[in-house]
Amino acid sequence: MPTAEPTKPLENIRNSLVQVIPEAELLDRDYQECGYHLEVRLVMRGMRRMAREMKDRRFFLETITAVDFLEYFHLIYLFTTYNEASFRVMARVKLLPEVRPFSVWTIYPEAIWLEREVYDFFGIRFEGHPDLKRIINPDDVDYFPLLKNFGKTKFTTDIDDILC
Amino acid sequence: MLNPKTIDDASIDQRVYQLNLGPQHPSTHGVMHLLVTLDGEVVLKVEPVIGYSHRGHEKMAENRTYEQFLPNPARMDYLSGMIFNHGYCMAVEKLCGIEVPRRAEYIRVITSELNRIASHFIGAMDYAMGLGAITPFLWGWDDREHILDLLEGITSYGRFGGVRNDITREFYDGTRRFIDRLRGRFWDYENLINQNIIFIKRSQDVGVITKEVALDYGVTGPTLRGSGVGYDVRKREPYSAYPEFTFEIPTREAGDCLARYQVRMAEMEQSLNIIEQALDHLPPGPIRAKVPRFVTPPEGDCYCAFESARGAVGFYIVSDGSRIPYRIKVRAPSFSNLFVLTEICPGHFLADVIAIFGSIDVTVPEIDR
Amino acid sequence: MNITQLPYLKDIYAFLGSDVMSGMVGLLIIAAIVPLNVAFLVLVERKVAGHIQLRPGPMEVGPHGILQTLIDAVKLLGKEMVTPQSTDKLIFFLAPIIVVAPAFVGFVPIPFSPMMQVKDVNVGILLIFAFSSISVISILMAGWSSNNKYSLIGAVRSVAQNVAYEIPLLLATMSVIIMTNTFKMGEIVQAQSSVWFIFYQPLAAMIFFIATTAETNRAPFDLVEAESELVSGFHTEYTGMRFSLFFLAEYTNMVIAAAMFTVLFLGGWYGPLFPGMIWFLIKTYFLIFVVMWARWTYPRIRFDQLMNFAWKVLIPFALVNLLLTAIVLKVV
Amino acid sequence: MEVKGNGPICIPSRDLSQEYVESPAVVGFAPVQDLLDLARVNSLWPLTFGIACCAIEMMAAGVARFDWDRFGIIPRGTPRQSDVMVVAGTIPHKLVSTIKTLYDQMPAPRYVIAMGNCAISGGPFSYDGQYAIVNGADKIIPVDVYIPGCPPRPEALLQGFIKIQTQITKGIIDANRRADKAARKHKK
Repeated sequence: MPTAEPTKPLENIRNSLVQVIPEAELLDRDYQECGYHLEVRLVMRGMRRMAREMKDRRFFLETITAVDFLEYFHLIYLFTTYNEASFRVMARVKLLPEVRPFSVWTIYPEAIWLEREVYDFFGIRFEGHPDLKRIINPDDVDYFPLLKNFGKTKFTTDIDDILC
Repeated sequence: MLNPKTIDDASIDQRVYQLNLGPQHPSTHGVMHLLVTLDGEVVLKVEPVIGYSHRGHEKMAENRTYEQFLPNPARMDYLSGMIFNHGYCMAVEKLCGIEVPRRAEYIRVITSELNRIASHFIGAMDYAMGLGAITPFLWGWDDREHILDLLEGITSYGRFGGVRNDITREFYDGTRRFIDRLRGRFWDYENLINQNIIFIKRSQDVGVITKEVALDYGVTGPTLRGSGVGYDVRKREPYSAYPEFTFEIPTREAGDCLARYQVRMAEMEQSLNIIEQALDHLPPGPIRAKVPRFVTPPEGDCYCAFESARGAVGFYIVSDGSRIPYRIKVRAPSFSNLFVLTEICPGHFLADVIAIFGSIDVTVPEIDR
Repeated sequence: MNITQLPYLKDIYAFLGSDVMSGMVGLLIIAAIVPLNVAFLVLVERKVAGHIQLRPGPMEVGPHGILQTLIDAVKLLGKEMVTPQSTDKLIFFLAPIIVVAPAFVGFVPIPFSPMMQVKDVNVGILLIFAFSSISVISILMAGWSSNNKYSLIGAVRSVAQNVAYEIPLLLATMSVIIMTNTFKMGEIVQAQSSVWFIFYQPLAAMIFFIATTAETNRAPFDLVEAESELVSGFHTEYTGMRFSLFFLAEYTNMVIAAAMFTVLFLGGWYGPLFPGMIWFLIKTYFLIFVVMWARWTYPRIRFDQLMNFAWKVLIPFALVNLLLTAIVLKVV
Repeated sequence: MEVKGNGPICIPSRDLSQEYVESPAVVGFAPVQDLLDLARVNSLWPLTFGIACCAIEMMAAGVARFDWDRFGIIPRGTPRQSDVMVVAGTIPHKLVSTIKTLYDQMPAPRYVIAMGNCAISGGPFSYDGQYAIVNGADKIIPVDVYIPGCPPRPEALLQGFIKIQTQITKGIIDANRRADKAARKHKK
């Protein structure tokens, strides 16, 4: 099986990330197993510094998503580059409930929608987001469907409100 | 013309008006709602409103075993269902560490590439229809029907560890015939569309996506390659049997609608090359690895990227060691591609919005999931 | 033997002719023929579209679907006539009626053969132009009264388009008129008994053809009802029979435009072997076929391109052509 | 109306049977009615309104191989000029009001085809905990013909159209509505 072998650039990005976000924990991951080369573990702070650094290195923001672990969230950012040597960097932000992460929309405009989606499904509110409202679910609903405790609670939607 | 940046509610009352393109509109490819702010015919602002096709795939994944979720990816992007199926299988195989037989990989590549051609036919011809040319649309769909016949013939839906059915003699011969047929048809499309003066006038310099904008918005797929960036997951992170084939990634520098259209047409030819090579060197052997009836991946996560007809898709799967996925997130290329509309549409005419929307070729259920 | 030369037919015509009577009969015939003709043309359109698009088109209603459009018309008669609440009711009601009237009047001065003409009005061509402009007003009325943004955009486009294309149309016609010194359509045709004007005036013919295509809102100039942008354009809110009246007017206008082209450039009824009437119809329907052919081949052009084309290309060329014609006529 | 499972309860806001519009041109004179029925049968114009996967099959029914124009079916972009609404796909809650509006905008007599499992009952997307979709088009608008499949083939859609045609010519659709009306009168 062929691999997308990370070479020098990975070392470069790793070194600069250590400088930019010294508090982060950097882990090398096996691409064959995980599909990404570098995992950056952050707690709360540093995401915007990292995003700026990635943007300067011509990475694009692939996606933002979250995983609900009941006590805490993992907020996941994936960066990939258009360049020849393609590799993927994942930022994993551990997030306690009720904590507001900073928006990265000033660096990646795409994040406006991606963060709206995360808010829509998980109820994570981003600090400094210009237009944080629901994107996929109807505007007037009060649930966050991808939360783990969502399916277990019985809920109803009053369709009358939508109908007229 | 007013400055798009300075529109507020007051000016909307006086001079500027809003037009709802959708949710029901002949050219929004499904239920898409574009809230367009216009000054006369000039577009000041476009705001796509999505979610009209949201079906909760991601929530559904958390209620299904990995096998039960297998039909779903094909229904996210129904135009390139085989490719999504392929990608989802790869993601789960990566998570479980299943080795897939080479023959199965070849069959997957053949079906994926056939599906890519079918999808590009819709993408390119829907664009032509957005410009008002209806005949190319019907021609393209006619050719697409031939592909669907072939795919129906084998129903080789991917399974974890391989494919369900081996390809048959009829499929093999039929695909050969189809390749010859389609190569002849490109000449027709060239005459009907590419050399059409109105088509070129309508497409050139319309909706230019620069490399910077593409980077900002995470644009991928033919939409990106129309802007001169040769990013294709099939080349950059080779998966399945793709590294064994020689093919090019067509790019165009202009970044306008015409470039995106040309990239799609050129990619179809490349896909034909891949299929031809795969048929030539089809390895013998089993089509499915030994896989338990219900796969139980170890704890962990994995991200699996692949190239659909619309761009780089990714399945991010988190497993908690049970038969049911803990979380599946789909990186939808149409989601990012669509958001570019807000950046590139202002300043164009209303008719151009339809053209640009058609040229970036999105599938709505994939955006909404 | 030419049927128009039969002596008794001439007698009958003399009895009816040069009278109010002939006008009445002619109008009755027009009123009977026009809707049938439109039904036929819509069927032809669907068949042409079908065959260009690798499919058969209507097949089930009657042999090869020849009754399809009649059935459609009956169905539309039986549909509910919805008048949306927020419309301007009177104008909404009047628009489809006004759009049809000029279409019928347009047939009056057209000479299908030396005898087959309701009235050879001495301002025949001007009459057609004058009445065809009324249909623009009705489109504007329809678009305005519907209280629908799509309709309004369609209507406004229609007005701009008609203003722009009326000018090259008239200029192209003028270059024929100064050659014949008459507005009478019959005399224009008679002037072409030896050579058709399309050979003297190829540029004018081209401009005329393009401009009439735009005037009748046909593709590639069908911005008024551009279905990929404006859903159905100005008639988005119209249902049932009212909608079919717009259709009636559109196709009738197409026939009139083709007939005018035949009269002005293709020598009207002149042609070998067949009687004049047949030749006239062959030429007219061939032109209509060309228009349909173009519709199912070309994309739609954009609004600004449409206007630029009219003001920056067609009008200058038409003016130059007119000037050259005048100079040549003076010299020769 | 009870919905199984924990899914959202989808009860129409109003009694829909009251909204049935008697077709305006129902004539007492039988031959004329027959002629009208014949005309309606042979020119059923659907609304171009595809929601999800089934929409692709619906479009495929219109192109070269299947060509529903043979039966006089041409899609119209505006509900005002269409007779049939093909609900082709899953109906999320966000879309409910749109479908309702579109149905109201169509002039009588109007017919509805529920195409695909999603439009029949929610199909594969109906499960405990589903929050996004309505379990079937008939929760919102009256449906005349159901076409199962995920998605159904274009031939199935054509058969659905033929089914509607037979229903119209045999008077089933109108008879149902008349029976409904009679039942309501009886109730009063």
